[in-house]
Amino acid sequence: MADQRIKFYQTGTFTVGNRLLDPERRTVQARMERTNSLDSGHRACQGCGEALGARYAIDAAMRASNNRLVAVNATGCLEVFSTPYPESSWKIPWLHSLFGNAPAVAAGVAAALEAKGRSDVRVVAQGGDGGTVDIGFGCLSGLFERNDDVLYLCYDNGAYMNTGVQRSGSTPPAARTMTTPAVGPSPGNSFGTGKNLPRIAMAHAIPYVATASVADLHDLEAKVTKATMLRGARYIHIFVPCPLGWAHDPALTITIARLAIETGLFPLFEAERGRVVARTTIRRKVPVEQYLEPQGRFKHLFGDPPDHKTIGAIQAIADENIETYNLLPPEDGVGHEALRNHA
Amino acid sequence: MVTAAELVAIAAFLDGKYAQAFPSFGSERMGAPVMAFCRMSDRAIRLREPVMNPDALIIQDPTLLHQVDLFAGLSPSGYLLLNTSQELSELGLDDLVARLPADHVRTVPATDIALAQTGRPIPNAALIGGLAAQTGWVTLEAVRKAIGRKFPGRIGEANAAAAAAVYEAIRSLQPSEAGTGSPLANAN
Amino acid sequence: MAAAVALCRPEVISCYPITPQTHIVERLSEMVRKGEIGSASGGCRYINAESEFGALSILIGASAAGARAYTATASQGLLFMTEAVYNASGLGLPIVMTIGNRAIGAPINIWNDHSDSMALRDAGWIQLHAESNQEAVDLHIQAFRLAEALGCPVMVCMDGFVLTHAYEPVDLPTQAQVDAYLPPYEPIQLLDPDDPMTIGAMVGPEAFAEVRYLAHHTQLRALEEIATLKAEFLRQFGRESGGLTECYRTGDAETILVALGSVNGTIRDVVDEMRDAGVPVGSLKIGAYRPFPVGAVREALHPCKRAIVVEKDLAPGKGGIVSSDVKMALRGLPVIVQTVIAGLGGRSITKASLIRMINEARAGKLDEPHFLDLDWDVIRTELARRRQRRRAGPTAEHVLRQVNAVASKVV
Amino acid sequence: MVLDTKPFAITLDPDSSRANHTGAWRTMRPVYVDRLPPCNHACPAGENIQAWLYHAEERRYEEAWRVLMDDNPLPAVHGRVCYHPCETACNRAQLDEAVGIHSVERFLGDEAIARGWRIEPGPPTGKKVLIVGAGPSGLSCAYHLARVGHAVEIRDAGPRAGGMMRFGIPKYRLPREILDAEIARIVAMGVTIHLNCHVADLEAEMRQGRFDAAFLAIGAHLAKRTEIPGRDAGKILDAASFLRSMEGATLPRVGRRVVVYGGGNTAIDVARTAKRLGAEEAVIVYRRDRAHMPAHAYEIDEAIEEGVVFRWLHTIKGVEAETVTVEVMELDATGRPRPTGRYEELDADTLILAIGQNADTAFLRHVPGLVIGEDGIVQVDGTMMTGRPGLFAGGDMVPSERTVTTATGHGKKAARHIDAYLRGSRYVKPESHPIATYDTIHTWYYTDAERSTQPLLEAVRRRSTFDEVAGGLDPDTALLEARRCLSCGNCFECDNCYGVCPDNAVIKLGPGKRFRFDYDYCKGCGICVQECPCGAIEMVKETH
Repeated sequence: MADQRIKFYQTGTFTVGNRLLDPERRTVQARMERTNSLDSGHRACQGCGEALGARYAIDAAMRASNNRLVAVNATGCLEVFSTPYPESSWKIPWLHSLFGNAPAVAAGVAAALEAKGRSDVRVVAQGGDGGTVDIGFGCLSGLFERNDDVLYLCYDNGAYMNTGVQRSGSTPPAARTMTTPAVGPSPGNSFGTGKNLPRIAMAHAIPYVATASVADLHDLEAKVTKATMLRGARYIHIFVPCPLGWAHDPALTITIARLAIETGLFPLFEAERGRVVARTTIRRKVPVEQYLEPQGRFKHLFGDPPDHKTIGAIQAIADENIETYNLLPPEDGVGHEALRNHA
Repeated sequence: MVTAAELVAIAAFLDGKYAQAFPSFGSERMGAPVMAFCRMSDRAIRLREPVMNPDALIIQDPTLLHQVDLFAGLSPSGYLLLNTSQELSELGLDDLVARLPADHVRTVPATDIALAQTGRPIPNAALIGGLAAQTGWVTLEAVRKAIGRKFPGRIGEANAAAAAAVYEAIRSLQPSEAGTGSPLANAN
Repeated sequence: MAAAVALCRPEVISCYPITPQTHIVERLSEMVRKGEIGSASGGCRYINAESEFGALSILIGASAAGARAYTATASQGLLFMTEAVYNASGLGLPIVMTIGNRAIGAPINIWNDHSDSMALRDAGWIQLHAESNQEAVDLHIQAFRLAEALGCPVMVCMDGFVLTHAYEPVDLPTQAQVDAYLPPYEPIQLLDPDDPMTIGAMVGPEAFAEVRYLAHHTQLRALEEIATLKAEFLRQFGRESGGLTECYRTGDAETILVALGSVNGTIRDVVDEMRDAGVPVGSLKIGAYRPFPVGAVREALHPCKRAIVVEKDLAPGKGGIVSSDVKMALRGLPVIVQTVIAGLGGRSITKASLIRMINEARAGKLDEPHFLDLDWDVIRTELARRRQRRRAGPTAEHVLRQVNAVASKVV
Repeated sequence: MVLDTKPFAITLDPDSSRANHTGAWRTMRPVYVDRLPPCNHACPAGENIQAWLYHAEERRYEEAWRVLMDDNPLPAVHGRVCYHPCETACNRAQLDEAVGIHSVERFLGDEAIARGWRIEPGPPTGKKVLIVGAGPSGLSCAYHLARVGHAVEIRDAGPRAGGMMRFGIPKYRLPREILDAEIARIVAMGVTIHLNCHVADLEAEMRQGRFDAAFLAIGAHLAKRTEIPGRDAGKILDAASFLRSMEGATLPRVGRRVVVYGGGNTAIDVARTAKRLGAEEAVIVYRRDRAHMPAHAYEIDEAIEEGVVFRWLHTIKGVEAETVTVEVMELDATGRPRPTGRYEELDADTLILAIGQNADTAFLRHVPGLVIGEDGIVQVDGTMMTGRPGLFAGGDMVPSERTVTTATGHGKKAARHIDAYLRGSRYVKPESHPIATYDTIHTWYYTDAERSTQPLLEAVRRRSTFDEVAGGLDPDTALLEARRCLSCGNCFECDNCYGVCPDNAVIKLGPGKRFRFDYDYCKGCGICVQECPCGAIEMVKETH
């Protein structure tokens, strides 16, 4: 579906809802009857991006699956803050097994449903970046290569937050974590390390791979909806800031996620069977400083004098993404919304 | 070889006996020297140790003859069946042959027969036919059935034919009293 | 074995190849492809996992989603799935897993002993040991019933090669018989959109101990359940199979050999032979190692003078594992319990060795723990060599060089 | 399935965490606020612009118009003649271009006329109010009083109602049928208007008419005078009478060459009118430069397009038969003009002075308590009441910026106080909210949308005819323009707060009902405040 383009709408499709859009075009989150699959009372930190991303994604999947959804969860913040005995925040059938096996457990659920002929029920697995790109990677790759009928959602906040902010395979360069401290000749996480899981997923040539962000709800919901309808192994990598681990003002969770998109550091795209088929263009390109500076984990780059060399290296990464994914809107002045195409 | 042991077990089973077959446990690697054992008895078999004092010994690959001590446990009244196109005398087993009852040692070109009958150089079936003829512990009919059960279809029939051929060949050499010496009394 | 599992109508099977269970799952995958496994719900899915850890994890999901789930593994594979093994029991999922008991490296060794299942004896699974292939067949049928009745996973342990590769006639029950004995799986908890629940919550100090006690309680319930199931099995199949323990000529026995698994067959032959020679020996087979049948063992052994535990495992620095359990069962009784470590890494346990050992024990000459058929020359040389040079190099290699094992040598 | 068989502690019932009230973590709490949009703040008529645009955005034009009518009875007129300070103040001007508020207002006003929308008068109160002057403030006051049920009678010295709207503003800016239609709508509410009726003795007429209160809105029609030596009285006109004469039976004659003296909007109106009357030359003489000219830039541009010539930095020194003598001025350091002693001659058949007007308040001299300043300006207090109880005044005759909109605002304000006076109470204006400044707006959320422009009559026809210069918007463009509103400081139900709360602590109350915070669960992270596009949420110190 392509978001309708009505340029003179007050807020187009940038806000969660928009009373001027026809109801079908509003987000799931804008609906009074949204499921709130991850409900109030969970123990996530103030401004938790993962709590937000999880509700966004699962609510959308619930709608797309007509509320026939089962979720499997890897160990991690999401699991801990949502299900400490005696209270659960989940409204859906939900299973937590281990840190490293969520993809396999989900594959098992899917297999059981298939054996029982329950094609109506859809299966999602979800985990943080640690559970996905590191300890759960083997099982995830198995899920991909077997093309099991599971939608895997990775909530990427770039470190092991539940254990107190240690480096993961998706911690960005120069970021400070407890295991990549901001000291020494090249403070923070080393450049040239880490892995790009969406690309790895694409290398498995699975039916669908996408990146999404809590800062672009329409885009995220469109992708989750599409993915939920497809069969086989599907992967969505969702960018979720962590106020605690990134040391930023909790109120800035979405703003920072937006800056990650607008700098080009987190490209939004879709791939089918290993090929990129769509991307969401940057609306207002900004330099990486704007993204880095509000975050304590990059504070060491903004001393006196600022570390222009490192900032430049990060800018280079952003520019390469913009180049690779063709993230700038065309010159013809066509409005941003026209390109938000999830056809 | 493992297959051969299994075929004997099946045949024995078809003749209404208890049977047990198992390999000398090794990793499933083709070509490695392998031993396989078979027990048959009128009583249920509980014993799980390897057969150390066989009543019959089939040697499928004569090249092993002088590499290892194959005959250590072979009972004095035991049977020996060798898969070879050579004459006994050429094999330098005279002492051994001397130790065993007359007519308890036979050679048969099982591989050639298999090749002729089945087109494949796998002598298992043929050798079993020989064992049946030599010892009389299992009937040719049971051997045929066992082969048919393990290898349904054409291959089975061809192998059964090979077995029958060797059976007849050896049977013709057996003195009348032979093949009655049943080991079943002390099945170990 | 595959046929037996198929009779139990599993709905999800997930495996990873490892000797010596591979051929079982190979056959199962073939049967699934041919559609020969008709589960209650109709279908059966076979998943080639990316590891044993993945295989059991897949079954955790499948079981939680209401499917009857099965896998098989051994040795390193069992250890590789350890985390999931604990998790499956913690979540109360009635998965059935065949263990082709095998040693654990290094040195890598593919042959039989009980090191693998022993390593996970406290993982909260029920552990049943089969003496023969016939019993292995029967135990699988009982295992699913037991697991699903208690909400607790079950390992069916059968000795690698000794049973898994032995070829012997087995009486395979009919589908109708099995269906009559094993009803379709009725989950206690289920991932169901119509009745959502949260499975696998985080439990803190306030409730964890209680959760663990309940796991213990489940195992205690299993003690009764196993006995009941054996009786019922006898009624429906006309065959003695399974159960907690099995006594053989222990009535007036002065010495009783205690063991798990296939070696019990050899032991019974030994018992008969020695009885024929007038020696009052008997045999106690432990069928269920977890839960450990303290009562039944105590009941069986309390009249005898000497219990010799023949076990295919070793707790280095301590000795026997099963013998400790037996000692616990006999606490307060004047029964001598001796430990015989035997059959490690596939070494044959022969009647001769057992008889020799029993006679030494009766003569009070058996060391404790006793290592059956241990080649002391090798040990002495190796120890001496080590004393000479600190960096003595790999032990296994030197040992092999000395024993120069060849295919024909019966070890 | 039987739930109580579920494994203890490991398996939990769904949605049970609502028992855990995380609101206790909070140190700051978000609260919804309404801020005063700068447009509303800047409107002399006190229009709630954001509010009526809100309805217009949804194509609900009549509701929009009715909200507009709560403050201003003459939207079609204002949409044309108001100098829209609202657009100068509009926050969107800092983002791209101000919202074309006046064009939407005009569209709504014209829609109302076309569709014949009416406003009903309130239930009769039995009170009578006399209004002197049928100009914008008089009509506005009458309208607001009629809405609350008071009987209103307007007396006006002129031949037609409308005051300066008719006698000061040329047709090409305000077609008379528009003005007539909006006046007729007020009359339809039961307001009576007596024309050609010169009030001489106010006290007497109030007594005779049993009026309980009166509102004076006579405007300022007396032309100011300036000393010009050697003047030829014959060729000199003043702007007020010149423009008034445009409404007469015969159009005035101005000759080929017209010189207009002055720099205000009136001077421009005069020059453009002269052009339309056939003058070949219309020259505006002003003593300062364009930058310092009070007239609005767009009017100057339109005048230039129509061929009006400007002589900035000149003063008129003398008038002869055929010519006018002007002295060249220069600006001193402070930007004040000073004489240079250099003189020029301009050919001129007519000289029109557009240098301002005074109010003709002589007839009020003997009203007790009334304070009248120089230029006839009447002093009023904060309630628009003069020194004489019950007697109120507004429009050009009181100290103020002399625009139609200001006058209209006076009328509303006076009406409120008169109503209170008649009820024996006091009208207290509700405390107005803090202003929604640009920095409270999260502009990222708004779609890029350039301002839509009104069609303009081509210059040739503007030179020769009195047809309206600026055209109106069609419904779609009007909708487009309305939707450019940022809704500064006022929730427009974009659902952002509802969507971005990680704790589902925002309750959506349904269309038009906005939202409510669920403080049982709100952890006070502040994302809702950060992501509110229009600055309608703020964090306050937690009190619990």
